[in-house]
Amino acid sequence: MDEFSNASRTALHLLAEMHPDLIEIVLLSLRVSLSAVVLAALLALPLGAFVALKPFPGRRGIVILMNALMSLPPVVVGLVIYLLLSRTGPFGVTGLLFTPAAMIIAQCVLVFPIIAALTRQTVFDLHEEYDEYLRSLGAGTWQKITTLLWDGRARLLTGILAGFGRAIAEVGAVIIVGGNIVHSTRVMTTTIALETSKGDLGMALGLGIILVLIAVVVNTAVVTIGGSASRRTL
Amino acid sequence: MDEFSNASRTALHLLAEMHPDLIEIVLLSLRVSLSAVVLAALLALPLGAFVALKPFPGRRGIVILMNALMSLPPVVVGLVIYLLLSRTGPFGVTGLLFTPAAMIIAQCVLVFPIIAALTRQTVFDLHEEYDEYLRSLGAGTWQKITTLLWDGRARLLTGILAGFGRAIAEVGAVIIVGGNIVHSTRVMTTTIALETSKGDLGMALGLGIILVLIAVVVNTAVVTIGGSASRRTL
Amino acid sequence: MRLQHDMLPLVVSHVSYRVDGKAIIEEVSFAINDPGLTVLLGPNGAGKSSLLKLCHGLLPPSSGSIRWGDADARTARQKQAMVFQRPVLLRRSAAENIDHALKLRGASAAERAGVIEESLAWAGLGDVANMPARKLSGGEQQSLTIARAWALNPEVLLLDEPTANLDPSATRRVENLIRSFAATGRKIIMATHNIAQARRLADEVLFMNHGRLLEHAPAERFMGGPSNPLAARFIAGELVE
Amino acid sequence: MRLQHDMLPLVVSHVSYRVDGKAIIEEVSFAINDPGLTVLLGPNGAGKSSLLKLCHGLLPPSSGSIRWGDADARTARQKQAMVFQRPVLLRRSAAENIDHALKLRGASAAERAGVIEESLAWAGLGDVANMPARKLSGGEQQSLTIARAWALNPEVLLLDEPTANLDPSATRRVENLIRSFAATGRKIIMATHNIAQARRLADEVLFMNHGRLLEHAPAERFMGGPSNPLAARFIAGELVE
Amino acid sequence: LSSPKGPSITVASTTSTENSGLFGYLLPIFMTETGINVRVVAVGTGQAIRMAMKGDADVLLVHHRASEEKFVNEGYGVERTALMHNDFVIVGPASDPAGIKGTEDPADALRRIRSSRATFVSRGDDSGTHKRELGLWKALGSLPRNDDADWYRESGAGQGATLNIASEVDGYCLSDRATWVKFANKRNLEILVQGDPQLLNPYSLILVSKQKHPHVRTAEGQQFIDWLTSEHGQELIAAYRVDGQQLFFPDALEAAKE
Ligand SMILES: Nc1ncnc2c1ncn2[C@@H]1O[C@H](COP(=O)(O)OP(=O)(O)OP(=O)(O)O)[C@@H](O)[C@H]1O
Ligand SMILES: Nc1ncnc2c1ncn2[C@@H]1O[C@H](COP(=O)(O)OP(=O)(O)OP(=O)(O)O)[C@@H](O)[C@H]1O
Ligand SMILES: [Mg+2]
Ligand SMILES: [Mg+2]
Repeated sequence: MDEFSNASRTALHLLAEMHPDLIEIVLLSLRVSLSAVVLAALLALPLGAFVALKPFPGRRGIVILMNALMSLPPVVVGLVIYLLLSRTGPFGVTGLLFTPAAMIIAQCVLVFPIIAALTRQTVFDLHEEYDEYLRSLGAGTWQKITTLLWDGRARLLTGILAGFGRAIAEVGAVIIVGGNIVHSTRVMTTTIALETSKGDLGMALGLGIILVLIAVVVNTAVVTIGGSASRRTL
Repeated sequence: MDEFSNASRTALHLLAEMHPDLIEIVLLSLRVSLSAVVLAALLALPLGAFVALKPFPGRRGIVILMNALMSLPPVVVGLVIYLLLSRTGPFGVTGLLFTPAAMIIAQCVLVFPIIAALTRQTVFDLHEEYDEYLRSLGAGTWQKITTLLWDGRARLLTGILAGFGRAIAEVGAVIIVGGNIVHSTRVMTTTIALETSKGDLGMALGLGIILVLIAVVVNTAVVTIGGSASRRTL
Repeated sequence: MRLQHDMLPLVVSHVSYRVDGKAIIEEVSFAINDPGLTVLLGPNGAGKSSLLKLCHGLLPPSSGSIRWGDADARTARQKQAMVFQRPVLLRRSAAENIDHALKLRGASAAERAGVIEESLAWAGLGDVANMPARKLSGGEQQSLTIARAWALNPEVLLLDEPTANLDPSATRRVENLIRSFAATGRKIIMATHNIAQARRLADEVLFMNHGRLLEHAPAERFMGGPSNPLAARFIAGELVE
Repeated sequence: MRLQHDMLPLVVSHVSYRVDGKAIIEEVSFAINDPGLTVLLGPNGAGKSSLLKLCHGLLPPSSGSIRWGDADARTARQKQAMVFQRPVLLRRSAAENIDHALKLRGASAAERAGVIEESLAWAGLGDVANMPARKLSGGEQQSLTIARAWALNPEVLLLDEPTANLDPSATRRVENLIRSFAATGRKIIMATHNIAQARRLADEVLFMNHGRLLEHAPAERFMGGPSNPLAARFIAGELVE
Repeated sequence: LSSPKGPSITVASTTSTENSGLFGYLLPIFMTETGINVRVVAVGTGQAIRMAMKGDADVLLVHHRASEEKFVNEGYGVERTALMHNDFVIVGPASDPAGIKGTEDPADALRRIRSSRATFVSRGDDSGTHKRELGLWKALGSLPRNDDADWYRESGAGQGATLNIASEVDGYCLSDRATWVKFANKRNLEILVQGDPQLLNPYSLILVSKQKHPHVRTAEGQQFIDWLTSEHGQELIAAYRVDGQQLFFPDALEAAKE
């Protein structure tokens, strides 16, 4: 079991040392995953809300599909995006493969169904309560969506944080579309996978500890800012 | 782009052929992930509800931690469980390493924070509404938890399905603690990773399509059963 | 005063509303030609709230039709406001609740500020303008929903038990509102259980039971002695089955 | 009939309740020694609901103490039932709502079946026993919460505007319940805006305004002419600030 | 899903032996002949060695001599037994911008790649293959440095993933032949340099020591080693073909003679 104390020591040491390589990797991880979550949320929040409030033929199917897409395996998402961005693929000319942009796209695809499904659930409950009133006011679909998202913002946060968790912890997709190229597309999780395959479990675990610490910091920040902003008027 | 048509053809072909190896892998995937989700839900639902309804010193910290643990990287979870179950680890005598049981444990750890965090959020809202009434009845903590979980069951489903998505799509942890041993611990995602590393992208994608189809079936079943059970009395 | 009113007449013809095969409103037909206050009376579960929502275009009739002047119920809604039996308040402050409603009806920012202050003052809620609306007391919440509807300056006001949780003076205030509304030639339809209140305010009465319209009469005639025997027992406070 | 009552006297001494520095109840002291009906009167936002919740042990006083006989408010709650101003109904059928409450109070399955049927019948809700409770009409919901409290057969019943949404006959039914409850020597405390109702039923009156208790008097004396000038204006239906 | 009854052993192996299909071909035969079920966990060389050190495998199969010797010298393994070899090849785009095609000496080929600054994708994962590549660079005088990043890319991943990248960016890459032959996503890539003795890739078997880990299934493990290194086992290895190509060349009999 000395691997665990070893790992804690490695983590402490890495943190104390603040090696530029580590900082680079951490910053890239954050940049990629936060961008992916923001992008996914911008699309998934309105879409999830729309599906929640608008009855249309086939909605049940869409809901099930949205839930099912939470099971998209990262490796498959990685492969599909790899093929699309590949030189011989339809978007090859963009030259995005093996860049952080490709990683953002991949994580965005993975995170989108999670935020959309959880948003749908949350907005659905709120909509049950607000529906008649909003219709009484003659609110249009977009006005309904913004009202529901705004009033549900504190609850929607957990779904967004779940999406962030999926993104920052994910390795299968980013390693395929990013290539884990040193100084270019290497992030926390791909480094952890690499150290594991090297058999350097202490380093892998140490990096894992740092990743969780970063997640704690991000969550604390989001909950503190989001919480204090919403407590006033709930 | 013939990879995509290729992949669809592969998927169709695999489905038509129903090769015993494929069936074995699919069944193991389902067995492992469903067991992990059920186990995680049994623990996370009451815990999430407890944290939602019981104010105690440090609850804010627990909530943030629960949210942050959604960011646990699968590879790290895999490593920790590997070290614990390793022959020289504290639970080495159980002989669980490289068995489906180890994979269930790993996925359970990954899924637990997701279900717990989403349960907390859902139950918190319901509790706001029920709190005074339940206290008026003199309900004990456990009675409150069961009441809230039962009345929130339809809403809690989405969180559980998010957990299932994480479990069935996950590869980093199961490949470490399961070992991807043929006829023993090989599941859909580890097979997809293997085919990818062999460069057989068509096969990998084909398996990915099948995995998503399975997720659609599971989600449909859960939503249909759960939905019809709850619609009556909501 | 009888202004020309493009919302009237309200014509409800052969309207039924069913949920899961259960008839909640059954074959209801009536026409309202005049402005002023129409009161909906009837025992609990008679279908008063459902009928109000049908008229407001919130529920689609299972059969039959509803028209306000030349418009159907959904179109007419734009010039109406409804106060629900159970207050629906957004998770915002009292003032923001009114602001939101005004915004949705297209009022400019300048207009809104004035109207918000005025309507909160009217409802006696000036002190709690910035409180989360859902933390207000039962009566304050109900006052707020009425003030919010009033702020929209609608041509038709639909009120579902608007004074149920109000104290006597707030009740009087709402009754005054109803009177001055009616005086400008607008239309109010109100469900109430307060028979004394109906007696004080109503121009005409619709009496319902079990989803059916049993009597439609001018208030004076109805209060003097309804022709329907159930209605007679009802206003005497007896059990109606 | 005056039974010996281990819940009484209710002694409220120097109780204040503050939220975010705002005083909702301020320095309220009174004692209730006798069974029967105590009515809480006061304008909207006076603090009636808050005081009921304090007495029921649902809100912790910021200062001061509340005792029912030898017990504190939280312990006493076990033998009490409260009907909230805004109905709280579980996402279950009407019957299951009553069943759930009885289960939590430890009733056996055999007992429960009988009591559920009886209490639904009493409330006139036999037909809708298996309907989702939250789909019931406003009055049906309120009746159900009263039936649910009644089913618990409590020694003390706390009612917050219990007849606000009830039709005249249901109101009469609840008033009869209150009378027969009081007749068995149990205690009822009720907040109401219906002054006629208070006149009909109350044994004594607590009059509140702005979180303060302004008068505590036997009903006859209070209704005849309250010593507090605000109270006098209140029961005359005037604006109280 | 029940794994077959009867004794079973765990083999920690590098990925090339698994990905090439060799085990899929050998193990069913071994199973029918001995009744022993072999469970192969295929991971990176470093990870495989770590697993064996922790007693989570009975037999280790890797291809990095220095690590193997260290493993045995530290008492984790009983002894190294030579099993077979295949060889490394340098693959690259058919257009061959560095002009290495036909070069005999792999070091010379790398020098041309460096001087033309043509893209080279390195595994960068401390694996046996990666270490061999670094050895070749060292023979040229110096390892690629940070300022070589424009053409020298470290994928930090397994052989398959690295080949996927190389085929995408038209880069050069060192690969073991077995993975290469089985690799399905070749696109423009082809073998440009092969056959030099510097490119030999010997695999060996090590039985994990019972001294360190008493639970190790020495008897069955040894049986597996003996079977693979027997004449019969070696013939089977030599007979394994993919696309008509032999992937592995038996070494055990010759080594035993020495
Ligand atoms: N949690 C809270 N936060 C802030 N203010 C509160 C809170 N709860 C109640 N109040 C305020 O305290 C005052 C008293 O509320 P309470 O509900 O006790 O009044 P009430 O006498 O029952 O009124 P009503 O007749 O309208 O039901 C109100 O002005 C209300 O806005
Ligand atoms: N969505 C629904 N599903 C099933 N039944 C419903 C639904 N909505 C209303 N009902 C039933 O229809 C009847 C009429 O309801 P409605 O709310 O219109 O009555 P109401 O006259 O407003 O009664 P109250 O005086 O109690 O407010 C009630 O018995 C109610 O239970
Ligand atoms: Mg109603
Ligand atoms: Mg109140």
